[in-house]
Amino acid sequence: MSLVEVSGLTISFDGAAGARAVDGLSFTLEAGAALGVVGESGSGKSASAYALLGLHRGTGATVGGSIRVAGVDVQAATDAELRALRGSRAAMVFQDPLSSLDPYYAVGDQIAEVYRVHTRASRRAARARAVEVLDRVGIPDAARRSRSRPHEFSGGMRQRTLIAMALACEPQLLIADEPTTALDVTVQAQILDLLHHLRHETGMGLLLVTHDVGVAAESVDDVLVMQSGREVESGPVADVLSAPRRPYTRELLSAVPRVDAKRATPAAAPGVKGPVPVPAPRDAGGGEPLLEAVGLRREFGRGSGRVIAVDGVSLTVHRGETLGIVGESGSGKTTLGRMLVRLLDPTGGSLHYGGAEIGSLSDKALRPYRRELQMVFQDPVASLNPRRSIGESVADPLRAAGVLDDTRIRSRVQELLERVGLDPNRYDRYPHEFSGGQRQRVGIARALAAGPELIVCDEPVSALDVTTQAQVTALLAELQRELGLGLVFIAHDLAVVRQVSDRVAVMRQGRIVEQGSVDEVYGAPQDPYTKQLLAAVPALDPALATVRRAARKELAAA
Amino acid sequence: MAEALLVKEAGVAAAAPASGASSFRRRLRARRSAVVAAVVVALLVLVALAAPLLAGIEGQDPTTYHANLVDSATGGVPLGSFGGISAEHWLGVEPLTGRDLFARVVYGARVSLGVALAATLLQVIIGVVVGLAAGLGNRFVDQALSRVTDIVVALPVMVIALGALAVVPADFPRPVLIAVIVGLVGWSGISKIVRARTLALKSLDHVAAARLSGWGGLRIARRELLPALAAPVITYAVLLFPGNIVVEAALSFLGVGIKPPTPSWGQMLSDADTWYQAAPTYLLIPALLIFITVLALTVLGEGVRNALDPRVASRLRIGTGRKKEAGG
Amino acid sequence: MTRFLLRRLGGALFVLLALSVVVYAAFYVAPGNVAQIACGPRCSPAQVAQVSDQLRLGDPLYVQYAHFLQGIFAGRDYSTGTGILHCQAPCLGRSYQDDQQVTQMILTKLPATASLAIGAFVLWILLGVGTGLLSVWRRGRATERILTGLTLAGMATPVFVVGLLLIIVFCSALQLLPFPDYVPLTENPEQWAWNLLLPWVSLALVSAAPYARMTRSSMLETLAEDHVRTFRAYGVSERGLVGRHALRGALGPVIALGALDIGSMFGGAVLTESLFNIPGVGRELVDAVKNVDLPVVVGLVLVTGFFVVLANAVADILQAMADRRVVLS
Amino acid sequence: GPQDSKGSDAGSGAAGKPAKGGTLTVLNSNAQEDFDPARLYTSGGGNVPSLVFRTLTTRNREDGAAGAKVVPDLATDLGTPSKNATVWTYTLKDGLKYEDGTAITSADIKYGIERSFAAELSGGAPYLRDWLIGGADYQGPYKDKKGLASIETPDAKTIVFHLNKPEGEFPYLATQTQTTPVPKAKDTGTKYENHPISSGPYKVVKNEGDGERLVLERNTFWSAATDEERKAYPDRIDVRSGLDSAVINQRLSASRGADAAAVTTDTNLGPAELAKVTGDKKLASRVGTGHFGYTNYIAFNPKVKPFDNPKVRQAISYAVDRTSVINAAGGSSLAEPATTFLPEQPSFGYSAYDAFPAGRTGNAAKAKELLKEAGYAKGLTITLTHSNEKNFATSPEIATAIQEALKKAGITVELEGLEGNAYSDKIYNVKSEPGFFLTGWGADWPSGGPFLAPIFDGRQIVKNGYNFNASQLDDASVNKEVDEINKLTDLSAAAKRWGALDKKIGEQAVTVPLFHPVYKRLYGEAVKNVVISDWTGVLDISQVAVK
Ligand SMILES: Nc1ncnc2c1ncn2[C@@H]1O[C@H](COP(=O)(O)OP(=O)(O)OP(=O)(O)O)[C@@H](O)[C@H]1O
Ligand SMILES: Nc1ncnc2c1ncn2[C@@H]1O[C@H](COP(=O)(O)OP(=O)(O)OP(=O)(O)O)[C@@H](O)[C@H]1O
Ligand SMILES: [Mg+2]
Ligand SMILES: [Mg+2]
Repeated sequence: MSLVEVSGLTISFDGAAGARAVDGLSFTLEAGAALGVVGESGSGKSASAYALLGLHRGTGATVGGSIRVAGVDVQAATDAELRALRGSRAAMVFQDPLSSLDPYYAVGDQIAEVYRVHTRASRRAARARAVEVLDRVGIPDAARRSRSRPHEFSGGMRQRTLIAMALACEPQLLIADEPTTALDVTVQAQILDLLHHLRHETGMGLLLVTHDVGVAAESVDDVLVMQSGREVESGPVADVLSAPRRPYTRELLSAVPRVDAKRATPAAAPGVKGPVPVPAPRDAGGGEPLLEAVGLRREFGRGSGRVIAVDGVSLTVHRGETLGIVGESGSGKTTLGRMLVRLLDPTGGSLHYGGAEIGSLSDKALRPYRRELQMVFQDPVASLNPRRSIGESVADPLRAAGVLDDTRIRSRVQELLERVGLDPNRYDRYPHEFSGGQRQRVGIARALAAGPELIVCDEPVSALDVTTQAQVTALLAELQRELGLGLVFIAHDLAVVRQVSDRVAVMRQGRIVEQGSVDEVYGAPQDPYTKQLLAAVPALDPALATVRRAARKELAAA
Repeated sequence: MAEALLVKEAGVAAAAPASGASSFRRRLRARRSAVVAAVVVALLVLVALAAPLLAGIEGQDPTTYHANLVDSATGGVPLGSFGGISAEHWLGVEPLTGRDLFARVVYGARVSLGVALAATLLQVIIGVVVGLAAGLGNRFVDQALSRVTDIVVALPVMVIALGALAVVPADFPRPVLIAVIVGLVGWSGISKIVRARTLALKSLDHVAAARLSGWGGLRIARRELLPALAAPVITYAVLLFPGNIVVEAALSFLGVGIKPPTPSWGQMLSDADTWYQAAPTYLLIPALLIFITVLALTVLGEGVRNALDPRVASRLRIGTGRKKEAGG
Repeated sequence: MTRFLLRRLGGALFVLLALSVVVYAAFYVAPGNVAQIACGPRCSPAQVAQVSDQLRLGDPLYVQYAHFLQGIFAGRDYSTGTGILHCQAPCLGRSYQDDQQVTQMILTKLPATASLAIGAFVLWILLGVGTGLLSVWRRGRATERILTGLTLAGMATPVFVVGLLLIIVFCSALQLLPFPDYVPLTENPEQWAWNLLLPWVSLALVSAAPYARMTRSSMLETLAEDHVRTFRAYGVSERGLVGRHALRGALGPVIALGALDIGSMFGGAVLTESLFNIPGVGRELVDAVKNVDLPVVVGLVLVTGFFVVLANAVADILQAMADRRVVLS
Repeated sequence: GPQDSKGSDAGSGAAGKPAKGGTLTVLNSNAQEDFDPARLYTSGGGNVPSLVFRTLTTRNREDGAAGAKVVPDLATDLGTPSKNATVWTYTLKDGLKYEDGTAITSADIKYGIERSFAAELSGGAPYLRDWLIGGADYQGPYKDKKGLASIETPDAKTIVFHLNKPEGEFPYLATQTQTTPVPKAKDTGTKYENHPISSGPYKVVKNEGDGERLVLERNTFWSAATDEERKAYPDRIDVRSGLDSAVINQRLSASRGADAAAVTTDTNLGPAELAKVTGDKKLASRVGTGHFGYTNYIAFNPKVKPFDNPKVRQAISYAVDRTSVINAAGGSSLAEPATTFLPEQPSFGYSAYDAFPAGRTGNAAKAKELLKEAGYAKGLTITLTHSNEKNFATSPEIATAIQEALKKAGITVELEGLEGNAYSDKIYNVKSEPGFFLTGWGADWPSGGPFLAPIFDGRQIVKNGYNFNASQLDDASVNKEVDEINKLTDLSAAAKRWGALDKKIGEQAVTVPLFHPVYKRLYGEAVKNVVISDWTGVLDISQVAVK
């Protein structure tokens, strides 16, 4: 009997007017094998993953078909049987790592709690186990950081915490829903290697939901391509990637950005609505800078618990220019971004915007600048008010500007929704009714609605499939060209950064280790860390990936 | 096979919502108990409004003494069983005076519900404003407001009532005066809860996003915080309600309350407290009415609360649509 | 932390001063016939005037207030007729009505009030939060409805009736407990607890409802959060979800409410105190307000104010501990 | 002399002869806050105080009407009046001692009285101040060391009082605690109340919480031979006060443990409790019934329109429904209808009359007729002031009963309810006195004098202090008659004339007597020798035995 047997899975949500989010999906997964599920944002990947653990039970969603996981008939199981399945035999890493941890407890305690549910371990042994797995997923100084609360962790650290939690219980099946969206490529590689290792050591089955074809290529045996709740194509990963049979798959593959592709020739984005971005005339480095940071610094906490998140960062952003920021998970990118739009008070340094010093302005004095400085938040879940429809959230900046009447606001918002690739008729829907990638796009729409001068995008496309990703980056580029927007583009995906940026800054441990034009940095990296980053970019070719993995292993062993 | 296994897990009606407001109504309607509660509340209000009519149907009024209906020799217990319940006196009569309880209860609803409602509203408004300002304001504002709250908590109602008694002219409408006094002394609970929740909420990203929209503090409070505060505020406000009904009686002792012979539930309850053995219905009737009122308001509040939270509507019953262990 | 404490100390002083001013002002606008009450109804006008002199009621209010402040910081002297009685700082003055020193009076009444307040508080928090927890855990079932009904019924019943019924059942009918009579903790801890059991229970029964409802409401809210889904997906039982994760999120409002209630409980619970014969400050305060016994009212209000501030400071620390995102301010 | 044996079989539910020993528990609502003889305002020396304080004269400790007599206590007799009753001379008994064994002298009694004039120790009755020569200006021994010249102590056994007018009832006044001896050397001023020096059968061994908990034990220097009144059966008396009245009655009816030997001196059965007690034979046998001279009435202030019109006052007198009022006051067991101002007891000189017969439930027709005559044919709106205290006397339910009754006569009554002190301040101040209000009056001693004079004697109108002559009646003939009766030292002759005076005043319709309260009180199972006099109306704890 296979580890996972799914046949005829259908899922529909009550508000969705009869439409099925997942429609007749069937697949199997053997122990020790890995199945990648790739596909368009909103195609039902997460919904299917939830169904494996019976997580739709009691939510108002209707689930049909048969699901067997590790010998348990999920549809018919009692609550107690399900509980026994969850965590111990099949564990899940959720797509929204930032909101998936309890804000009130230390991360180590949360892992320990889960561990203790399924083992009879003592409190202390469980804590030790928590530190151990945190260490394995690459949290530095794991023993100390295990006592931190989630809000003290960076996005990537939280995501790794969730992976650690899944691993703690040594499950037979790991369902990982976009497990590396917040991770820089080096850490991502490390995590993927870890998963690979576990599969071979313990025979763990892996169901990897991802939009990143590169990641899939690196880590799975079989792949299942989904679109609109249906299977498009499935088969061994090498076959599907090298010889896609269906047009959708081909489209998907061709949209994958390449880290070696120069910006001047942006990846063609077939099927993408809206005009293909044409590079705007650049005047990088010249003219009056839009935003200028000098020696920005930010610390958290006092005494022994002090963390220097950003340590003397200086940078400039010009009108019409995109500054890419890449770097290690936890290196202070988000913190820096939040300071740039003044959601955080810098503890040191200065910040000039349009000639004015805004680094130390009070909340009230900042008000006039607010709409000009926007941010797309790393955590799409937390950045949307769960009690307000997404349309209303996007409309906020318009209303704040106070110039439009209701119908015009609505049409403007719908237009924006459409431009980020969302169904404008879902104006009145609430955030929890959206998929991860859809929520991320709502956040982008909101930032755009404000009519900003500068947008700090914190991982704006991490949850988007490649086609949607291309569509969104194209949109940003277009707006940039039209309006002369300044963009700060924080991302871990080096290829995307290369595609959109004029200049790149590489961050590590709160500092900028290297800064320069895209071509300089990507073409001739100076800093060893930058080199390491570039080497870790996942390859599309599974065979190449295996070779690379072996190389990394050797490197680590040495 | 697949179709046969189709399990409808929850009973939330499936219908395409047209707008936010109508989906709110849909969620509200979905809770049948909330509808029942709303009907009960409406009935209570109706009873209050139609008091003269109802008493008229019964053929009684709330002030007439019936010396012949109480047993004077044994302390004025109503004659007959269950506190003198009869065809003429539907809920029996009051001990000592023999006044008709049904008439007193329906007339009492006017004062009690009216005053309690006004007072509760005042408490909620003051409490929410102060709590929000403290939670959102800077350190100084927070400190100042929190200390003012402390002062209000520490001041006995009686002292405030005394001051009011001296300042307010004698012909000032009593119900308004009571509502104001009760409102002025009772808002601290709400303000504390609102402040606590605000402090937790304001660190969330969606509040930060709203700040980036260029909203001022007021707008942020209204759009981002108030909806999330609605649940605790409604829950607590419902609980303030019965307290406010009772405080009215306490104030009447100081001479600030409703003047007799106008009945009110609070006064009936406080007059009845020694009669729990000799004439239990006398105590039970106002107590039960207050209980029904809170219960209805609680359930209604719960319904409104759920309706306001789009997530709860679908997730409320997570883990409650449980399956029991199968037979074998 | 020290800065927080210092700031709170300053705040406390401000609250206390403001309270005393407000009370003075209230009695200023609503003056009572203090001297006549102190002297007795059949005192002659001449005697009343003498008593008024004796109590220095003729002084302008601000002078009286200045004397009051002087008493607090430097102490005051009073005549007993045959001698002089020195009231040491902090002297809250001397009762107009029965010649007691207010500081002394409060100190003797405070232990009883504190016993009642703290015990009842612990019990009602346990009862309230426990009920809230149970009603969430068993939500949608009969248990929840029954619990909701019971807590609300407790709230709709006057404490006096609840207490009296308890006395009748446990002291009169079943004879399980003695008729309540306060025994100081220092005298006999066991008797102290036995005698306070009924008042604690009565107060808990009538006060638990807000805690139960607030706990329930906050917990349901938390249960809808994303992070709860994580733990559900790891096989954490419903009990664990409710008891560990949802409960923690509910603590904020519960702590805030608790601080409020325990603080104001130090102002005394008149009905409970008189029903169970607990020599606390509540009855004293009511009498004092009725008799326009200004020194006693001010003294008691100040004590309440002190405890309110104290409880809130503790609550703030607890809240910051429960939710690290909240920084102490 | 008093006949004690009679008291023992009267009223007591417990069989057997009373014997010495045991502890008597007293469960009270009100604490003995003032335990200083100068500050106490008692009728006949009080109940608990009378165990510690002996006075020149005291009340006769007997059941019923016999208990309304005054008898000697420290003095050998009721006092020797001068011919016109302005000088009263008392001689002390032999062998009187304080709790420390020192002898009681007449100078101590003089000092005790002088203390009561000190502003620090205010609170007592006004009679000494009004009657003694120089009393009005005397400031007490702390300010005025010379002492009060109108009290003479020619020797240690004799004390002579010089009064400024004839007062035949001086022996009654001498029952009050102000005539208790206070040794000057032991006087601690306002602190004396913590441990007053006993002259009675018990001394204070514990006084906590400002009189909330009192423990009295035998005063070994007290000699029964000098005291015919106090029986002092129990060895110990434990007074616990500050209790809620519902709890007191609950404890007395349960009568468990120490409560079996418990009584209360201040807590009546309320109507609700009475209803329960009467249903239970056993309990009912443990209820003592007493009558204290007290009248609840409606007062008019004829200075306020329309009460200046006697017809209006008469109309109201006719319209009052006493049945409703009595029901509101707790029913016929707790209140008796009153048509006379004087209580229905011979010692007051009660003579029955009903000046405006309203029948059981009021005579609305007659009232309407009178109103028409008075020019209010279309009806009349007036305000009735009452207190909000839950006392079944001046409380809202009585006020509404009157409101309802007057409604039938076409009079609309608006109610003005006030909190205790505000109410007193308003009705006892001639400047703010309302025209129509509920009030009551109780006897300082069982005689017509202190019942009628403060209320109807025109010279007792107080302009700038508490005034009890609410009608502000200043009728020369009434004043004169008061003076005439005060001259009489034959108390029963005086009583007759008080009765006649009451009737005469009653016809003027300046008050509407409503009812006299009846006291019903529970006592524990082991309580014997229950004596309830008409003087106090409550069980006398100096007579009670618990063995
Ligand atoms: N609770 C819900 N109510 C209504 N619709 C929902 C709900 N949850 C998901 N959906 C819809 O179901 C569809 C599938 O969602 P799902 O989360 O599975 O997408 P996904 O493939 O994981 O996409 P992404 O890559 O963007 O995360 C989406 O269109 C989404 O809007
Ligand atoms: N509120 C906070 N309290 C304490 N430490 C914090 C806080 N916020 C961030 N940090 C710490 O600051 C460092 C930088 O965090 P930041 O979120 O800026 O990283 P990042 O570069 O965005 O990482 P990622 O790519 O994983 O999102 C981390 O070590 C993090 O633990
Ligand atoms: Mg998804
Ligand atoms: Mg980040």
